[in-house]
Amino acid sequence: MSVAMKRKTVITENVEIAKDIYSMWLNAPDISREARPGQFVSLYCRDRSKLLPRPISICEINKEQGKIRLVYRIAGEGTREFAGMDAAEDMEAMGPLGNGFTLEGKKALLIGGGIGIPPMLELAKQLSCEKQIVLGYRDITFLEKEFEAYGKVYISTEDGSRGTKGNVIDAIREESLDADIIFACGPTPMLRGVKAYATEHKIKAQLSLEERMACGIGACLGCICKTKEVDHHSNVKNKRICKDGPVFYAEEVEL
Amino acid sequence: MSVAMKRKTVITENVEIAKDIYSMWLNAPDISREARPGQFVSLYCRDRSKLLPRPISICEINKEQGKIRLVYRIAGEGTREFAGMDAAEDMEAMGPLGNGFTLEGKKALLIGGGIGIPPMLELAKQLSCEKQIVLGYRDITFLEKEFEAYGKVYISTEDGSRGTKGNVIDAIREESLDADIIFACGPTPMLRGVKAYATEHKIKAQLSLEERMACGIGACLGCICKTKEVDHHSNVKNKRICKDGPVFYAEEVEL
Amino acid sequence: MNTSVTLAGITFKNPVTTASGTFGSGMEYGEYVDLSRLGAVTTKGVSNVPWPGNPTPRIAETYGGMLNAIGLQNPGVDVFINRDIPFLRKYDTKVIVNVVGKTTEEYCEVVERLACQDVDMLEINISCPNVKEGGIAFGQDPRCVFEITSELKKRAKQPIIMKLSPNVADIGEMARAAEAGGADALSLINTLTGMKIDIHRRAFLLANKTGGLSGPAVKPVAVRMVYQAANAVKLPIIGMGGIASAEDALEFIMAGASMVAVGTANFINPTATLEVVEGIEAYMGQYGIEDINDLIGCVK
Amino acid sequence: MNTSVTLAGITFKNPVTTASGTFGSGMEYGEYVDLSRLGAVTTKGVSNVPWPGNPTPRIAETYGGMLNAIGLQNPGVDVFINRDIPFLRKYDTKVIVNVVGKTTEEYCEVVERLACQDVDMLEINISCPNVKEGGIAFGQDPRCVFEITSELKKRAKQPIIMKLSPNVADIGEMARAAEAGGADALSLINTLTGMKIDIHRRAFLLANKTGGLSGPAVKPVAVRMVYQAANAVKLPIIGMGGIASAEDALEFIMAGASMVAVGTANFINPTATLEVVEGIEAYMGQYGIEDINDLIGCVK
Ligand SMILES: Cc1cc2nc3c(=O)[nH]c(=O)nc-3n(C[C@H](O)[C@H](O)[C@H](O)COP(=O)(O)OP(=O)(O)OC[C@H]3O[C@@H](n4cnc5c(N)ncnc54)[C@H](O)[C@@H]3O)c2cc1C
Ligand SMILES: Cc1cc2nc3c(=O)[nH]c(=O)nc-3n(C[C@H](O)[C@H](O)[C@H](O)COP(=O)(O)OP(=O)(O)OC[C@H]3O[C@@H](n4cnc5c(N)ncnc54)[C@H](O)[C@@H]3O)c2cc1C
Ligand SMILES: Cc1cc2nc3c(=O)[nH]c(=O)nc-3n(C[C@H](O)[C@H](O)[C@H](O)COP(=O)(O)O)c2cc1C
Ligand SMILES: Cc1cc2nc3c(=O)[nH]c(=O)nc-3n(C[C@H](O)[C@H](O)[C@H](O)COP(=O)(O)O)c2cc1C
Ligand code: FES
Ligand code: FES
Repeated sequence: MSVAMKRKTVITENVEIAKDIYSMWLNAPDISREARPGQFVSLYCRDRSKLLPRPISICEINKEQGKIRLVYRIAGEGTREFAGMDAAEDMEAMGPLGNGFTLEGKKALLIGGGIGIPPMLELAKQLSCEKQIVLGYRDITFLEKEFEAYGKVYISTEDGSRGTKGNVIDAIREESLDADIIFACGPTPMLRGVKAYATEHKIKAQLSLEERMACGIGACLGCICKTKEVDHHSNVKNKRICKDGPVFYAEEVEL
Repeated sequence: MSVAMKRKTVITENVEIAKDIYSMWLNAPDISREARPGQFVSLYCRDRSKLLPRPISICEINKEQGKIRLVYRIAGEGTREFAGMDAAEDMEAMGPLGNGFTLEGKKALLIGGGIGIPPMLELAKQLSCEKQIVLGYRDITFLEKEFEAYGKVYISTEDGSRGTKGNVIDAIREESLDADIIFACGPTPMLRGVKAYATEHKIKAQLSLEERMACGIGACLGCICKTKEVDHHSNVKNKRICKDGPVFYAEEVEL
Repeated sequence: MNTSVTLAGITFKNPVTTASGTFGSGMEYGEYVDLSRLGAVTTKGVSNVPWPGNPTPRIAETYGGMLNAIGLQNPGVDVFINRDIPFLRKYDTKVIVNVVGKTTEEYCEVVERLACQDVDMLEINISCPNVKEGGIAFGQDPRCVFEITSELKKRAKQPIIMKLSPNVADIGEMARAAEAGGADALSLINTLTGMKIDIHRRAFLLANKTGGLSGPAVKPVAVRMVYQAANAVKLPIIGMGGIASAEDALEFIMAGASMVAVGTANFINPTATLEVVEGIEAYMGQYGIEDINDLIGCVK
Repeated sequence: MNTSVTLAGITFKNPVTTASGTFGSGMEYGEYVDLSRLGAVTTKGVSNVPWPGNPTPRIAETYGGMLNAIGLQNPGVDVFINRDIPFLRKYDTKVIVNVVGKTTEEYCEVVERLACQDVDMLEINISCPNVKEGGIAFGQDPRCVFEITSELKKRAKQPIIMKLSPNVADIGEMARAAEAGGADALSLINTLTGMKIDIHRRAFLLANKTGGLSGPAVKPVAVRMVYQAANAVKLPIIGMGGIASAEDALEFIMAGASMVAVGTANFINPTATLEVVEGIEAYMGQYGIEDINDLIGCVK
């Protein structure tokens, strides 16, 4: 694997697909060549008062065209800057970063919550086994149509406006979904629920975690998660989400 | 006079007219309406790591079209940012600021040195008396053609590649120019020379000064120049270049 | 919705004032902002006699901030009393006068001259890094802070705010010294001492070599110090250092400031003070906060 | 053109190293930069036993800078000796090991363990604001600085660099204390203590409440302190704080630093160290500087 250098990429599309949710395609041949589902890129702001890279998961990879897709929510000033950018503008990006999901299992449950949904799309594309896809939203849904090509899609919304009223676990229980492997990405409370569910049902689960990052490559120790065992690199019970993750087996980590 | 608010203006042209020297036209009706020769505007950088406004003299005013022209040299990061901007992009600007030149005299000597040349252009346009224009450059010349419409143009270059070899005072002495009023803008050593020349020949002189600025409106006391008399505002011998200037009579200030 | 705060018995219509030295005496910015919309105007430092300040360059830009070495140029307390107080009194806002001196006697003189004047509070600047004597020297030694505070307290007719320097190891210690000396309130932070070198000319950018660092760059240090000071003493605190928006101001308030001051941001956005006032109201509306006082020090 | 500098008898091929804690032990950035191009690699702080560090969030972005509260997580000196030193020794660069502890005894233990190891210098971190005991507490009291320096000097086989805290009133006093204690060199600045509040969640952004401010925002403070320290003592100084370019590095060198360290900038630009090395050479070429040593402290 070659090094994930910081590079100039070019935006080929950047559109709002739901309120405050944007879909951006980047022309980034070097990144797309190496990228795997569950990996992420670090995006850099132009406004140099904001120094740190913004980690954004890779949502789709188009190796033929040398492109990657990112789907992101306006969460603060950096993502607001990205949202204001147009096709043909440059975007500085470093990646692909992190380990990505391990493709495995016979019957999979893909669980995405909120802005944890995007990385599930490329995973759904690349995972060849039977797939059930559970998408949890607060209210407004996005990307759900695109998932339908890859498996049966179940939806939960907190306000009950679509699908099951509640969270993804409520949807899974309502539909009594079973699987031999779970892939999940979303807010920590959701991942805690997924971990509990997986443990209860003895299902192997890969969880993609999130943390504030500085270096994005494993050097600063800013983005650790607590692990069950002493970790080889840290010699304490801390793995680096950016380098050793963002994907971990549920039993490895303490949430 | 209305207040020089900070406003969004639109760039209508931004072209390199000599190495590292740019000419920018801004669509800025409110500024152009009020502007007088010798006044300046404060330009704001987009990159928010650079906070302070950049003072740039008004080079031309087109009141009919509601436009102003700025001619600036790439001197650092802020002006480099401006140089990279294109027509139709927004530019935040505050102005017109400062007092400007007082139009007076029967036979005038307009002296511009380096990047002090641009404000002389609008002055040359508005000044109705007889005009002799002396432009001093290091080597590469710019704007000199545009001055020819308004009076006889004399040039000095440090390397002697055009006109008199030496500085503007050398050119004036060489051509034995006389006048009853001098208007000058340029680096402090040049202004010192002009002041000495004016004193020697008992010619009234208006000098446009430069200093590092923060507020640009007279509040921070960052941009003072030493004056001969105790100044009314400061109650010490300090006038504010941004508010009481940038134009001062030679005998008022100590350079 | 109540946005008014009371410090040392003085009630301000809202918790927003100006940082001394960045707003003159309000005259220039009065063209941009209705001064009556501000909780108070805090003036440039004033001394017993006119001060000429430092040579130029006095200003240098830095990453996310700026250095200044104005050197407390001011027209002296007499002109100030005759010109600036009457100007400010035309507005429906409180007036806080920033006081400077080179010796305890000079501070006392200004405070005594102001005792019979129509000003609401005095802010004692013992923390200016740009003057050789006085200023910062007072603000870095707890004994000096205590002594000058008690001397001034004896003479002042208005409540006094001691303005603390961030160039110290333990801001809590300085806050306690001011409290022990009888201060009615604290303000912080003044500027951090900094330096910039022009590598091409191989010379200092400021004629004074060092200057005071201000602006957004210093905000995290300022918020931390306000938090520590608020936890060290019972005095009300005016927080400042890099405030450019209502969000910034609210950080200080939640850290323990009863009021906030907008400084360097005025230079970048002449209506910054007003935007902070309005933004605080908008925040209170958004979260249904009835009383600004409920936010003061709410993060512990 | 000579770019090499000699500090405490150790010669570095150029004056550029990494700021401790921002570069791991060089492994990760080694994929971006040929470590043999650097004057030295300075490692993350290492303690006698493994340290787990602070809870997350450990990172917060600020205007022109960042806060960190890693809490000196490190695998302990044994793993460090077995894994990291051999890794670094594969490169043609000097190795500076940053040492941390909670008590003088812990510092001594690490220094003794490293005495027989193949490392070039030890940098003693008595200035970390993110750990409860030790760290910054040592670095804010001149007596402590003196004592810990002399204790370590007795035990160290390599020259020792005392890393000073900027959270002090008088950096010169700390520099003199370290010199009196026998330090071979100084490094500064460590981070300024800062805080950030999330006004929407009404909570601290960092689990540790406070963190260390670094990055371009702090550069003016760092340059000033390097200048003051260089004028207070005869020791060579490694300057750092916000260096992101050769221009930045040259400011420190002209202020009196014999070496410079690149920290936070690595996170924004993984090849920053190399660009600083090359940019210094370009500057020397442009101005016809034959020897980098002619630039050290040239602005007075
Ligand atoms: C591995 C990973 C993958 C991610 N994938 C996506 C994605 O596909 N789509 C998406 O919309 N978001 C994703 N996020 C979250 C995204 O990184 C943040 O929303 C974004 O950084 C916010 O930046 P901002 O400038 O808008 O917000 P601000 O709050 O202004 O940012 C301030 C600082 O905090 C950091 N920060 C703020 N929120 C987060 C967060 N939730 N996680 C990590 N850092 C944060 C920023 O990076 C920045 O350094 C991902 C996060 C991680 C760690
Ligand atoms: C009244 C006035 C009128 C001016 N008119 C013109 C003009 O018409 N054309 C032109 O090219 N230049 C003009 N200048 C100079 C111009 O302001 C500076 O070249 C410009 O600010 C440099 O900004 P920078 O970001 O490129 O440089 P940097 O060096 O990166 O700027 C850093 C800081 O220093 C300030 N600064 C740097 N050089 C100067 C300077 N010479 N004078 C004042 N501040 C400076 C900047 O404003 C900024 O705050 C004028 C200056 C003044 C005071
Ligand atoms: C140009 C300038 C002049 C200042 N003059 C004074 C002063 O006269 N008295 C004083 O107490 N503080 C003075 N200060 C400090 C400010 O009041 C304030 O404490 C500091 O700048 C931090 O706030 P800010 O980051 O919002 O500017 C001055 C600051 C600046 C930038
Ligand atoms: C994430 C991070 C971790 C750090 N860890 C250490 C450390 O272990 N030991 C130490 O002495 N300094 C540590 N520092 C301080 C840096 O070495 C440096 O002194 C400081 O960040 C200023 O330089 P900069 O602005 O270039 O980053 C750390 C800084 C950061 C940002
Ligand atoms: S962000 Fe630096 S180790 Fe993960
Ligand atoms: S720039 Fe503030 S007074 Fe002139």
